[in-house]
Amino acid sequence: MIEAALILPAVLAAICILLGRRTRLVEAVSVAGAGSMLVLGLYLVFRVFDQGSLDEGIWYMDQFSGLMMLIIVLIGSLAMVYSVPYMRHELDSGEVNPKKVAYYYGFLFLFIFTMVLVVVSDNLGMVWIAVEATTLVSAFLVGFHNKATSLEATWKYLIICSIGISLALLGTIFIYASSLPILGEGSDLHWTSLMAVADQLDPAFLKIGFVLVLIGYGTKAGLAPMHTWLPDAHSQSPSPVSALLSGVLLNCAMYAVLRYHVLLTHSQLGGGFSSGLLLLFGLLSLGIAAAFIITQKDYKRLLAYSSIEHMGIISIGFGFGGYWGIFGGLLHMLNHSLTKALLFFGAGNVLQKYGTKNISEVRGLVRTMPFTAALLMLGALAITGSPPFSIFTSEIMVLTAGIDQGNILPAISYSLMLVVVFAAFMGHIVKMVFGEPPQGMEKGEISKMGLVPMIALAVMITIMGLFIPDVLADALRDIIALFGGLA
Amino acid sequence: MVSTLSLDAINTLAAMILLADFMLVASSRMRSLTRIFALQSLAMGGLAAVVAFETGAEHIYVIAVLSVALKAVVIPRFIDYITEKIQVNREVEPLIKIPGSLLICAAITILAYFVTEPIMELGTAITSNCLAISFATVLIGMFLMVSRKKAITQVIGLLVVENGVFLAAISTTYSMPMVVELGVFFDIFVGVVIMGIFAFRINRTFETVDSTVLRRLKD
Amino acid sequence: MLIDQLFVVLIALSLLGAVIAAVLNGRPKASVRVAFTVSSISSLLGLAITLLVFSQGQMRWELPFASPFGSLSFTIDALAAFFLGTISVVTFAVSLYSFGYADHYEGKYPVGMLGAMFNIFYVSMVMVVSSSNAILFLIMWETMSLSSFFLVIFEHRHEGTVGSGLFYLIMTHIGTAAIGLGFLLTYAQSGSFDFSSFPTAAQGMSDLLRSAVFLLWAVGFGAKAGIIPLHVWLPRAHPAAPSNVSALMSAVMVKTAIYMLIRCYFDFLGVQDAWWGIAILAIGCVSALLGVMYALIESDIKRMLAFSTVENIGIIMIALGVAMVFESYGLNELAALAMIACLMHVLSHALFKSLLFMGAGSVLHATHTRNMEKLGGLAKRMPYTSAMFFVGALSAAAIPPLCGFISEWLIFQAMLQSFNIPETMVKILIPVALGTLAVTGALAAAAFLKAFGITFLARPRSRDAEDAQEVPKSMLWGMGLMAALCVLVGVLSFAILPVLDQVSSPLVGASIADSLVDGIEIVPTVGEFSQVSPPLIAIILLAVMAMVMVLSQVYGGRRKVVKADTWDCGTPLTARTEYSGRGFSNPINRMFSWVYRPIRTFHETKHPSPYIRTEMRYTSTTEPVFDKYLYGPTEAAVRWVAKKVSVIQTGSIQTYLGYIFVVLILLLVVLRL
Amino acid sequence: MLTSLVQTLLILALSPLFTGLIRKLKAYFQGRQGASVLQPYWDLAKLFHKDSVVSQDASWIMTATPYVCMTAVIAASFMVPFITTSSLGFVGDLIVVVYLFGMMRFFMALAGLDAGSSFGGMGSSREMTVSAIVEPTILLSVFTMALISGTTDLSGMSQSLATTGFDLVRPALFLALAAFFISTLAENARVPVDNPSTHLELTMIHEAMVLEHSGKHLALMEWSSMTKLLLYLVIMANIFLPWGIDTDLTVLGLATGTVAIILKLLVFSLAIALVESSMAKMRLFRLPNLLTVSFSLSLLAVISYYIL
Repeated sequence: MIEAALILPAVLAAICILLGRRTRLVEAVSVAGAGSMLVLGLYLVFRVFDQGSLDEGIWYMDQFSGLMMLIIVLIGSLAMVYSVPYMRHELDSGEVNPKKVAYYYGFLFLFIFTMVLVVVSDNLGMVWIAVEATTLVSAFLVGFHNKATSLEATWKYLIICSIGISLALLGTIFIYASSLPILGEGSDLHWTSLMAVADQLDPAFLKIGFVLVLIGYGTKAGLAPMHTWLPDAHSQSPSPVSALLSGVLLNCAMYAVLRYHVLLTHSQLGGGFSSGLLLLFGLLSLGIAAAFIITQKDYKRLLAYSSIEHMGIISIGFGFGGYWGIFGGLLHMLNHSLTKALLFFGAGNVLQKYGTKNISEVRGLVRTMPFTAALLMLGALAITGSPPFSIFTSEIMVLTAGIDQGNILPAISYSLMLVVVFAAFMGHIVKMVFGEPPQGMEKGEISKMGLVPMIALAVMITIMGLFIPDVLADALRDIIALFGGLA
Repeated sequence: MVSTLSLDAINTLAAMILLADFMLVASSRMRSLTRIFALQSLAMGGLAAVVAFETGAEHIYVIAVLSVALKAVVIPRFIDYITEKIQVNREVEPLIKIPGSLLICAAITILAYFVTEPIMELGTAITSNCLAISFATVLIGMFLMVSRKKAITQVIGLLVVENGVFLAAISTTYSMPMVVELGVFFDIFVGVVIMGIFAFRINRTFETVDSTVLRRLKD
Repeated sequence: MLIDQLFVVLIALSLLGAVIAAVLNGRPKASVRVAFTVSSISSLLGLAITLLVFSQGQMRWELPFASPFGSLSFTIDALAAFFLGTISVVTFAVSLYSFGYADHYEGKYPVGMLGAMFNIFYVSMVMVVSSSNAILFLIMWETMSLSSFFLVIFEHRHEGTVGSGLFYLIMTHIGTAAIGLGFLLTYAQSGSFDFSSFPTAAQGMSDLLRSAVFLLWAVGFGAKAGIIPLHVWLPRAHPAAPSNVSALMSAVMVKTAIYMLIRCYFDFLGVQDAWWGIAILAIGCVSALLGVMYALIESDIKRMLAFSTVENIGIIMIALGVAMVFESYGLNELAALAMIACLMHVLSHALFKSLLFMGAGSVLHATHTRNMEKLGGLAKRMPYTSAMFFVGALSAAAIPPLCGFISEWLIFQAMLQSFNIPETMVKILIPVALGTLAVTGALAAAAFLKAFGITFLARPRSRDAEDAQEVPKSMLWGMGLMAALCVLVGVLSFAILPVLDQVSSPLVGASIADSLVDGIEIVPTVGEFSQVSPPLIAIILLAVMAMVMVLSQVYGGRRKVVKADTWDCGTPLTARTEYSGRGFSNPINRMFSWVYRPIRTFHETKHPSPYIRTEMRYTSTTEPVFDKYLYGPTEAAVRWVAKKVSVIQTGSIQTYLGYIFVVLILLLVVLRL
Repeated sequence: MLTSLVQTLLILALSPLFTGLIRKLKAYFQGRQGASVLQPYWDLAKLFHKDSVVSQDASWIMTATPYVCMTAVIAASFMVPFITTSSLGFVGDLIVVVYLFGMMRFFMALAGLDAGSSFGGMGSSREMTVSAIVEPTILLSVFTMALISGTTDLSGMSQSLATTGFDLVRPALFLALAAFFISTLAENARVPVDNPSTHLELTMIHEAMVLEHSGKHLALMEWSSMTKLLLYLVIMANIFLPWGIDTDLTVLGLATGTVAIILKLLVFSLAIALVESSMAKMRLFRLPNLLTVSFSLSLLAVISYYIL
């Protein structure tokens, strides 16, 4: 079953690349493939949510992987759909050729494949391989435009993430080392087998291992101060890819960190050590991202920094821990993905319409492209934590956790920084959306099709603002139990 | 029990790896960088072979062979090829002068011993002494990346870090499970190739691989 | 049963109306008609719910799905019903008004969105006062802020509008953060987000924690209410917003904050420390006094009204503070009196401020300017508007027997009861507040005199004012309704006060309805302290007026009334020779120059001969104290820090790798130590 | 009811007399012979028989103002005890009275603006400036007495104070009285705040506002102002120095009440005339000093009630 979810995107990738110049066909395959991927993925997710974990040898899915899978297939397929009009526009404007488009779709599927691999691997070594693979595959997508700036971004992305990931490997080795004396030769680095003996693992190994893993995967997850590659890569890649990078890939890296966090929580160390570090990096990320959001001049970078901010929030959520903290953190992973994807799609429309990434040159969106403007505004409000949108729910859960756990000072600085981010972020977006558009800017959306995934996302984040489906809520509670947050 | 010969061999090889780290920092020519890296990888392979011999785990032989083949032969060749192809000048162009770099590396080595001390005491593995050296290698690899200008040197630094990680894997756990180890090798190989490709592209666009010019994206 | 069905219908109807109005955006006329018909109907529904709650007791309705925060419920008790009723009445009048007002946006701005947001704004206010779950409340609170934000920036192509809206949005968000923190601190005690669990939770809090929560709420709700120094968004947002929206925002939206203050302090926390009341009293005094002083020198009619809102919120806070002081000393009956006074002023301010904003909107509609110095002479050109605005101004100036007077009278009476307070220091503080309130009243009269006199009387000062014409009927109906209510609520206040007592008695723990009203007289509490009878005042005034008119015609015979030029000392008068608004308030400006800190510049083009003056230019502006010394520096500091932090993104990959290197070494060392 | 009516009529009838009396006394102090004490009556009568001229720029406010002003003073005098404490106190208390004066001022100042001449505007502006401090002063000083007597109803205050006897004499009383006296001068356009007999536009306050009124309108304005002055004096007499006022509606009581009030009013008139003859009018921007002093006095009065 899980293999199917892996094979499908891989096969689709191959088909797309083989089809080459037949762009229409490639698009059709992509959209159909996205649909089938979504159906298959959702089936798996519901299966896991409904009946508990799925153990197929080296593949393993529990509710946590299920949540990740949900994010991957949801954003993945929507990004596929959004790519069609986006790439058509690029083709029309002569930015790319049909062959490149085929490669684009192929790599996009491959990218999704590697991310699925991250979340369904039981073997922590395998997880590492998959995370590194995401870097390698997505490097091509980041550097897709072959412009000086995108090459620069790609280079930084490759080097910084690779070095980070090497540290993660070192950390993985230490965790493995800790399990050797207990499991002996039977030690297979499987997360499930490690969990079974978690309380016997050596704390010294676990500590140094976790530090390395946190820095390592944290680099990939965009935690400050290892985040430096992120604004470049996320702003230089094509918008659908940015959506995937920000919305999904960061979560996958975070997922990897959290698997270790769970392990530590169940060890003799207890949750204190790892959650302390998560809280530290979370607050740092939030603070640094806030500073950049204030001074930002480029709206795609703005969104990228906002991703750093939100990874910080997720990290803070798990750092606070407890029922609300973990609930909030998990929910925030989902909510942030949905919202950030919406925003990057919107930014894609704006970029193609206005041809600039400068905030100061984009004015009066509400006149030129009213639907994009409305959706962008909605997304901006959502991402900054305004009710009635979903991120508000998860952010307030995290805050509740902070206060509930007695972490009053971090909780207050958390809320202060959120206010600052709100002010700065809205300041930028409101100026883009309203006001008098530049001279000679025609009225009209880039494409109708591009709005469809955006509307879908907008509907989801609005509904999730008040209402969390029971099946999801139950699954989240199971994950909280996994994290030991249901004391 | 472990024979003293093997222990001596392991310690010697580990010392060679550390020495190679310092030589890397000290070298001022691109060519010598790749050569020293190849030597280091060779020592690493040898170390793995000794461990394999000592523990009798056959899969470590495979890893030793792969390591030598990939890191001591293929990758250095590939890097040399790129360096020639894009006509990088032969200077390493350090941001921190070589004497200073060496001093810092010495400090790093001490730090590595300091940091790994409690874990080394725990270690039951025959090679656990190598842990400090592996840490030192990781950190020196990173230092190389931080302190050298050229994009290619960064790739080499990254490979040095990988070597350090590999050494850690060997020294604490007698390498990882086979699947993982193979995957890691594959990733490293593909990674270097992709970096090579992008080094080409960057060279074409910027007409240099001096990574300090890659500074357009900032806030 | 009926009530919660009505409630659901109200919500559904409003949302539906919003959607339809948005969908019909392409057909502005239809859209306006739908949107405001819906909002009138739903506000009538709101009124019906109010009446039902008062007659049948409270309503509770839960959202039919589970949320992670417990059941999301709405409760309407007497307090909520009072505010719901106030909101609904004002919304009804403003809806009528909007039929006419919205037409001038046709073709310029998407009117459908105005209608849609208007409906959402109303329903969010309804839900704010009825939410009884902390999270649900926060959601509704922000929805209210956001919908009003979008309404404020409706005319977004006007220069400065977006900036003003943004400022408002940020201020209100800061407030929400403080409110949320307060709620969560309470939640940490109660373990439930339901409001019904809060009162007991507050009992278990330490004094320090309780005071912290008190302050958080004071800041949070104060930001929305517009207390000084958190008021700065008001004079920005109100002029920018369409006038029907300003009417709603100023008249009722800021009251939702008062509602929550009452709810939080009296219902949740329980008033125990006297210093809380004194703090609120002090905030109220400062807001009232500074608010009215800034209102007085303002030439922009809508900004002036915004500052007047600050003033009135201050007065409401004074009453609230007095109630809290009494409550903290266990003087429940006196607390009830002060609370009733507070609620009465909430009601009367809602009535006259919405009327005044609608009036200002009509002036804007007719003349396209908000600047008083460009107006004048409108009393003849827009007789109905001016008459209605006049009623509003009289109410605001607390002229008996209009509604503004009754509430102020009650507040004075409540404060005069301060001799019952056992603590001397507190006793002395209250007369100071009394003095402040008295000064505020006098200055308010001057401010509204200026607003009415300069805007409507004498000769027009610009072409636009000269060409002004009376506004469409629907607008007049909206204003007329409010004007009538201003008079009726004042005159018939004896009938309204028992209802307010029903609202206040569960909060303060004492009912004074029996002693408060005696027939058509109002007799505040203990003994024969005093009484007033608004209907009798009205009758006497009317009768005497009639008599004076008749007798003065009888004595000396009927004499002609000749129309002639104003006496001009021989120099023809022009609009330029009239007294300007700025000139009118100048003596007060000079008298209180230590508050206004005016910046005056004088520029003269020199002529060789000292006896010939060619050109002189004199400007006088008020120093924006709060912007200059509070908000400006704060923003600058945040930006400065951000700029310093931004340095880390150098663009150099070596630096970036260095960060990882340093973090790694640091963590390893820390771990080792 | 009836007593109120009678008292009101008495106040209305006597108000020109006291204005005339003050003028006569001033003339005496200034060594002039002065016009007859009854001169204000003749003036009013003459004005009632004249046509009115109304500015064509003015609105209905201008025409309505004289009637409103008259109505306000009459309504206020219903609630003020004059000879006896039996008045329509249940209709409204001192706050109502002060706010009725406020209404009068509001209309007068509006009428000043209405004609569009700069003099009227100037007068309105200055009037409102002065009243911004004077009105709270009056309120506070009367509140002091309200606190002492335990009621805000003017008749009730008068009654309770008159029957309390000399317990009433306390520092608060003198502070409040001083404040009220200064306010009375300011409110009724007397020196040193304003000059009732001037017609130099640049200095006047009250006269500038009524500049555009004429004929019957002017008569009503003048009369209402005179009544307002008398009302202030009566309030001062009966609230701050209530001794002698009739409290039980007996013949003896009424007689003593009449004598007492006349004596008190004579003394006050004398005081005003003295002040007006011995002091110069203050510059407008020096006024705040004087007014703030009176405001502080009244505030002190209230506070001293609590402390002492």
